[in-house]
Amino acid sequence: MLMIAVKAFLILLYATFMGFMFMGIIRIVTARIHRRVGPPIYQPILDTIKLLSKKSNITHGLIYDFGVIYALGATILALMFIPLGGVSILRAYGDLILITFLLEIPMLGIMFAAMSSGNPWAGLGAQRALLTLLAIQVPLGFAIVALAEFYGTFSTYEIVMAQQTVGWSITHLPLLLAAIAYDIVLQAMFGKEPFDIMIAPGEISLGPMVEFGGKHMGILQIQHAIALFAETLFFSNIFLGGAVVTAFASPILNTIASLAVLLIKQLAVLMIAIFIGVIFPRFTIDQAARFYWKWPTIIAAAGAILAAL
Amino acid sequence: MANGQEEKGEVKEMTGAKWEREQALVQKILEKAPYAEGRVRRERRIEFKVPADRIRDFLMTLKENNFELMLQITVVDWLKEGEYELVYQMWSITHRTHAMVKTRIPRELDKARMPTVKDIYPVAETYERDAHDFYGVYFEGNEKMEMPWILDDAEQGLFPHRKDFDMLAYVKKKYKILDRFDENKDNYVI
Amino acid sequence: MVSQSELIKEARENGMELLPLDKDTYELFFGPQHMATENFSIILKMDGHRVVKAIANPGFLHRGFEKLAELRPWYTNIALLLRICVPEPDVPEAIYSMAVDELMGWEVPERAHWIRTTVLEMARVSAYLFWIMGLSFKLGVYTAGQWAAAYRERLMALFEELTGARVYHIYTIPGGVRRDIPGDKWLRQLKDTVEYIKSKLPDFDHLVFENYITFKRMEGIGVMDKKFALAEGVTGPNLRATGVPYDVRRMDPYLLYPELDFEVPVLKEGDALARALIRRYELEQDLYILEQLLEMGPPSGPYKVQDPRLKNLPRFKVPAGDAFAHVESTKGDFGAYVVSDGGNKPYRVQIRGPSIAHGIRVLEQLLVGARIADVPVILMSLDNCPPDIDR
Amino acid sequence: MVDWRLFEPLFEFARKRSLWIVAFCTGCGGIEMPPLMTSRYDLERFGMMPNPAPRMADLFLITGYVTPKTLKRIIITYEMQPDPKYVLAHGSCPLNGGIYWDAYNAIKHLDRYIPVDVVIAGCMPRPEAVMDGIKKLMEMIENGTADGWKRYRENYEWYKKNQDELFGEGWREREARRWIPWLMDKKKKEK
Amino acid sequence: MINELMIIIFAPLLAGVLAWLLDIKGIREAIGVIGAAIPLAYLIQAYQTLSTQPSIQYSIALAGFKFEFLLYQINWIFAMIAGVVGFAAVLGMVSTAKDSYEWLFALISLTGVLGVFLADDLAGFFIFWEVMTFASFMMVLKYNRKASLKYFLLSVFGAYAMLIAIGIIYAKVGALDFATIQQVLYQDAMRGAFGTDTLFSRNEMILVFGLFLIAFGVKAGMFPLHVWAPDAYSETNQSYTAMFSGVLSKAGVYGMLVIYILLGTRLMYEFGKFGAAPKFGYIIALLGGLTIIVGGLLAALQEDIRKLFAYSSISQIGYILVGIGVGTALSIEAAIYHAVSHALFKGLFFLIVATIIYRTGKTEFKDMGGLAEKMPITFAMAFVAILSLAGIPPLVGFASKWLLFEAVIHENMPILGGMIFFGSAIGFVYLIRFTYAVWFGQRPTDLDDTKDAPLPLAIAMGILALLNVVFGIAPGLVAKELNKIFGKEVIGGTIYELNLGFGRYNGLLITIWLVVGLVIAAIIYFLGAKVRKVPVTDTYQAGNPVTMEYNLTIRRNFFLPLKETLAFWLRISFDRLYQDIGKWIEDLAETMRHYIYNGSVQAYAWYLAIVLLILALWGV
Repeated sequence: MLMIAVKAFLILLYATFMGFMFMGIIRIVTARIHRRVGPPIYQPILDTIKLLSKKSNITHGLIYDFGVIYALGATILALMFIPLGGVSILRAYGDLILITFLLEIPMLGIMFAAMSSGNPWAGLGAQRALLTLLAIQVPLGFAIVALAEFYGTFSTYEIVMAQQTVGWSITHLPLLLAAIAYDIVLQAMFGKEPFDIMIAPGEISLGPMVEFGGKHMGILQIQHAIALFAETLFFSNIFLGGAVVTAFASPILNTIASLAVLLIKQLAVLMIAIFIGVIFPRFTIDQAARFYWKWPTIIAAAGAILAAL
Repeated sequence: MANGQEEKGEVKEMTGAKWEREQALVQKILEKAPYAEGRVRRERRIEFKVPADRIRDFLMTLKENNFELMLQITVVDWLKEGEYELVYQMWSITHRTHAMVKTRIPRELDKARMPTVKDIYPVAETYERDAHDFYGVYFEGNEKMEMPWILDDAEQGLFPHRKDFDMLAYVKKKYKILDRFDENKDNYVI
Repeated sequence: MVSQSELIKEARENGMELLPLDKDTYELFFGPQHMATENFSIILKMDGHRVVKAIANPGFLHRGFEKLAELRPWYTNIALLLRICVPEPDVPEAIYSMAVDELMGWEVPERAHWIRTTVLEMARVSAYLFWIMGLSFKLGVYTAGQWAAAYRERLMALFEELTGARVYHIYTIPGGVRRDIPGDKWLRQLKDTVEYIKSKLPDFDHLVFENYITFKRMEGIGVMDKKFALAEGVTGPNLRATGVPYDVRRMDPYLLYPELDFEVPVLKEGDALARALIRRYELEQDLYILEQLLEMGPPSGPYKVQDPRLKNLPRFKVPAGDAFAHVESTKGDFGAYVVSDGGNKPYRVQIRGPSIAHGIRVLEQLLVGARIADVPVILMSLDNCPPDIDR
Repeated sequence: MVDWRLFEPLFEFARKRSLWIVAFCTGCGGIEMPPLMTSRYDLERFGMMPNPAPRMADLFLITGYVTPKTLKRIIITYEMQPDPKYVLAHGSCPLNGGIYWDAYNAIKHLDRYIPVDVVIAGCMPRPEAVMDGIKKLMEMIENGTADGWKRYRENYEWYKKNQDELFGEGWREREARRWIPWLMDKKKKEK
Repeated sequence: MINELMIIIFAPLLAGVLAWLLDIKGIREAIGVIGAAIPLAYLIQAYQTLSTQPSIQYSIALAGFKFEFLLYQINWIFAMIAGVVGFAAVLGMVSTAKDSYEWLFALISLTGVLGVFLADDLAGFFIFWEVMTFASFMMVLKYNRKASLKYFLLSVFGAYAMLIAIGIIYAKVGALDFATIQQVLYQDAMRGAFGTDTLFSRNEMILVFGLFLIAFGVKAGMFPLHVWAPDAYSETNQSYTAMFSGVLSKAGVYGMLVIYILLGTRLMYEFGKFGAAPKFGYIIALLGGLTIIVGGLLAALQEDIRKLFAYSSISQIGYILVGIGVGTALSIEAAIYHAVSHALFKGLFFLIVATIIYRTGKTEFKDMGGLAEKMPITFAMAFVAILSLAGIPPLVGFASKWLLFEAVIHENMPILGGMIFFGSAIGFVYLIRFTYAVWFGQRPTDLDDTKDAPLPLAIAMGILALLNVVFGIAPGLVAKELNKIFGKEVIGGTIYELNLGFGRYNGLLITIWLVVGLVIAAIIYFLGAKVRKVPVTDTYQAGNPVTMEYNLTIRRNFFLPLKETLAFWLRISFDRLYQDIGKWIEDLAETMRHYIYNGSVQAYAWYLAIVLLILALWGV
């Protein structure tokens, strides 16, 4: 029991820290592409500390507070189910469907909180966020179906283990297609262009986020960091082979090595997202929906059908 | 050139035959609008003087004569004469000519009324709102006349661009600052 | 803690009736505290994500320039009026100076002509780069915007060397310019900069103007036709995008433009994309004009008129009369109407910013039926400049 | 609940290195914001970034003269920001009216209506000057003298009085209702 | 002879008639509630009996017919759904019912649906089916004539179809009781497998299957036949709709199961398999998938709170059909699980809708907003229901949806998998629309005096909400009962855990970790500075001051972008399909009437009686 608690705490700490680093990396890499110096890598941590240390906060009612808490709680929950090298605690229950759902739930919490403020911009943001969710769900669903059908199991951990023998998922054609579709979906999950429709600062002033300030925003920053970590981790696990290192004698060394391997894969996923993000303008919401229901869906459905055969 | 009809149009001879194209244009317009006075200012600049009540007819004439754009309605407050001069700045892409259409109306607020020309040049609606906000010229027929424009609540109805609006006194009263006015000078110090 | 019900109770006690306007639609205040409309506000009546009705609410930048100009001597007004158009402050300077030149009957020296033309073209390039920045920020391709702002800095540095200021140059004055070109080094630097920006244009094409998503976002948005545009007093690139080849530089030539070779791009679609592409093409033309000017080289001679009346500037008087001058700015036809009663201050200065036509009625009509995502795009494609309207 | 005084230096450091700016470029100084944010001056090095939402912003950059119409929005936006918040007035105009000292529609002393922490003189101040001002503000945050938000809370009555004197009492409602007749034109005609 | 089955079925009817006759305020409510409580009590009691013996039987001879009733595991579950949700709905009606007329027909329809579930022969099945249809039709008729007409037409159409199918079966088999039919058809399939002549030809089999599909599809609201549902569900007493949508639509689902039980083997033999699913089942599943998408998308575009949930109901039934259609033991269990959870959360939703309409008198989204402050209890219930429908662990909606996902995707059916994934997202979408428009945002001033739910409704909602949570945290409770249907452990695990071998879900574990996550988040939250409540006018409006006169909430056309994206498809489905099918069905019903008069005499007599009764009451 205590062991599990310590482990969970360490995972949480690691995920939060790395998530913040990812956020920092996103900002630095983007800045470098913009030919700027960019902020220090620990900037998101400073932002979060600042937000949490605000001396006055506002609320619009109970749901406004609860939605934010719920978003972070659900993200932590999702994180616990994703295999992290050899150390995950709930990986036995790390069901593909469950994790897919759990990764979407925080959004619902944020939407609840945002909408309870009664702000029209937040309403517009919620509208956009939900339609984005609806748009990405089709290719995402097909990608997940392809995975489950290819491996015949829903357990993320078993998929990771299977990849150790049959090779990374993306080396198989059906799953390569699924991975491409999933990567396009990730772009929207990260909220990067061309699918940052939900926040669109130039159009709807951050949309759902517009009413959050102080500690609410601080919590959402933490949530964003963990979600970033969890989403990249999930992708690395199911498509990029995860990491199971058994080369060393010491289990601690193995763990560290597998974390390092995972980190490299996660960074690769992140970099692709950044590079796509900096060179594209933003879609409008109906265009995004049409886009997602066309090419990524066809790719992912082809993958799923190939996997089913 | 139809020189025979000069007694009606009364084209002022500024320079000889230097700006023939403009001369011809003024002539042509004045034929249709005998109530107006017109002259050529210089190359590509012509000017008309029109009585206030005929302004709609005249602008219609101008529009028929390919003056496509209305650039601005300028109000000049001639305090001594007790008149507002309204200058309709027109531009013709076809003739490549700028035309000023000047008209005069009394500057008393209750008498400073003009018919709107927004049905001839829709953009005039904006210019008329502008003129109303700053000078108090009321354009009859423009339903957006009372709509808030640039000025804030406090200045609305004060018509601050009129020459008799005492800006210094107003600023002193409104912003309650005296430090720059302590020198007790009437004139501005630059 | 003030809850909604308490507010309502309070309102009822004060005899106010609180009923929302029309429950089918909702009101959205677009600006001024918004990234897309700085210092400008549009009140939108929305249905879902479509605009049902738009009311432009200008006036956040109103300082009463026209009133202030009546209270300041002729030359001091230069320092005031250039603040009307912030992205290209040389335009108000130039039109005011040209109008005063006309009133004075001055023949401005050749060298001053050259310098004024160069400065105006530099201002045009920098304004277009600023516009590219704005457009790409609104479209979400931040990279192009950042780069455009960076290239604009090169022009800012040149302006600084020429005039001593980055933004408000106070350089073009009646009768010429305020001071001479710093030297050949500056010309070389300008040449380098023009070449550099020219070499970077393909980057913008790839990121913005040839981008599939940009086309999707801007095609068929905010369409106006020729008749509408002319009736609404639309000028500049916005008018040229509807198929009317009206460019003040060609139609009413001033300064050195009659001697220069440049194209007036015209498209006939009249949508946001056409307006954007026209601007993109004009940027190229402006760079080409700058190249020609540099090839020509500044003519020798004085850089401003030699007139004994200029000795005592506060007492400087302009003969009675009125004059209208206008130039082609990146936004459109920018005009000044100056009236003098023979005193040492202008009797009336009216500045005609092109945005007063674009930003109020045209915007209100183009926005009807647009999606909320199109609002910034339409705003940006019209290149609406709020200080023009507010003055 | 918990005594956070021990962590106060950390918080001050975070506050100073993570100033989010309200995206409200009042006046002409807005033209210098893009250069400040882009590669030549790059304020993001210091963790500053523009933010459209006032609720999560710390720094209010008053970039230039303020008209009464804008000042109303500034006050509303400023009051929306959570404490601690800082105001940096940029240019001579908010300081004393600057070139518009006699204009009927420009605020002369901004600090009568909202507290200003740092003022940068000049018209318009160069980006370097703005950066200097920001550095000054950072120093002030570190040694606790950037206390405009505290002053606003403590002297709220005074500020409120000045605002009401300028705009007249109940200006918020008046300003809000100003547009209602023009938004409900259909119903107005029926009546 | 009085048997408990008899009591279960006829207690509501008796109570309804009594309540109608007495018509005294207070007493009729009490009688009604007791009438709905008795079947529930007996059903709970029957659980004990069923654990010792496989089934409870009862038969009655009436007018030359022998009606068989049988209670065993599978229809016990369905009857329990009817009992619980029916009871909750009747409790809700205590507050919302206007007169004794409603009590009569609501309770008659409860009798009807219980009879359908418990009937063990096709005659009884059909009669109770008609009783149920008739009673629910009367409930709709009272509120909206047009909606009821549409419902009536489609129901009659379905009833004809069923009657013909029953006729064909009776003609061939010579018996109407389930056991005989099942046996004969099984033997027929065997005969076919050995190559001898079969009793039913292939075409007859297609006909019978098609007719049953239409009959049950109409009731369930399957995709092309769903058009009656939105109007009928929305144009009646909303407490009753909790039962209408939660239970009566399950009769259609149960009918689909009856197809499996009676014709399953024979059909499987005739048409073979598609992947793991029988081909005939795959048709059901595909139609179910389409139902999910069409229902969900249309739900998101509704402007009326009742319509939204009506379409949502259709969409959720689609899930159940998919599960039934796939036809493996696991998927059928998943489908029944989803039927349970759908009844629970949709019943809850309609009670919430009933509360909202009861308290505000408004039905359109544009008239509502900001009610969460005024109706906290109802909002809490709505919160549970929303999380449950959206499929958020650890609530029952997720458990059943998860089972369905796993069951379908495990059988390598990518298209169906994609459809149900889309369905879960569209669930989020329309729920957020409901949440935003009703609970959050700016409250119109005329709703300022709204009170919270009345006690009976609150109790009814409380029961359903509690079950939502309990069955979510302990999904094994339901799974255990479901396993009894097949007599083997299809879904493994404990009462907290579902273990399929290729996927695991533990409700308790998720609850615990969610609580851990929430606690961590709450600690961070409470370490921060105190919060101050601000009114809705003090929000980001781009710096502008606003008053309550402005509309700050997107009240109408919230999902306009979606509508525009789907404009092409909506044109097809709304304008042409809706009206043409309506017209077509009208014409067809006309032709069918001439055609069916040649049918079996007894069935015709029964049918005539019902039609006469309907017409008589219609005239009233």
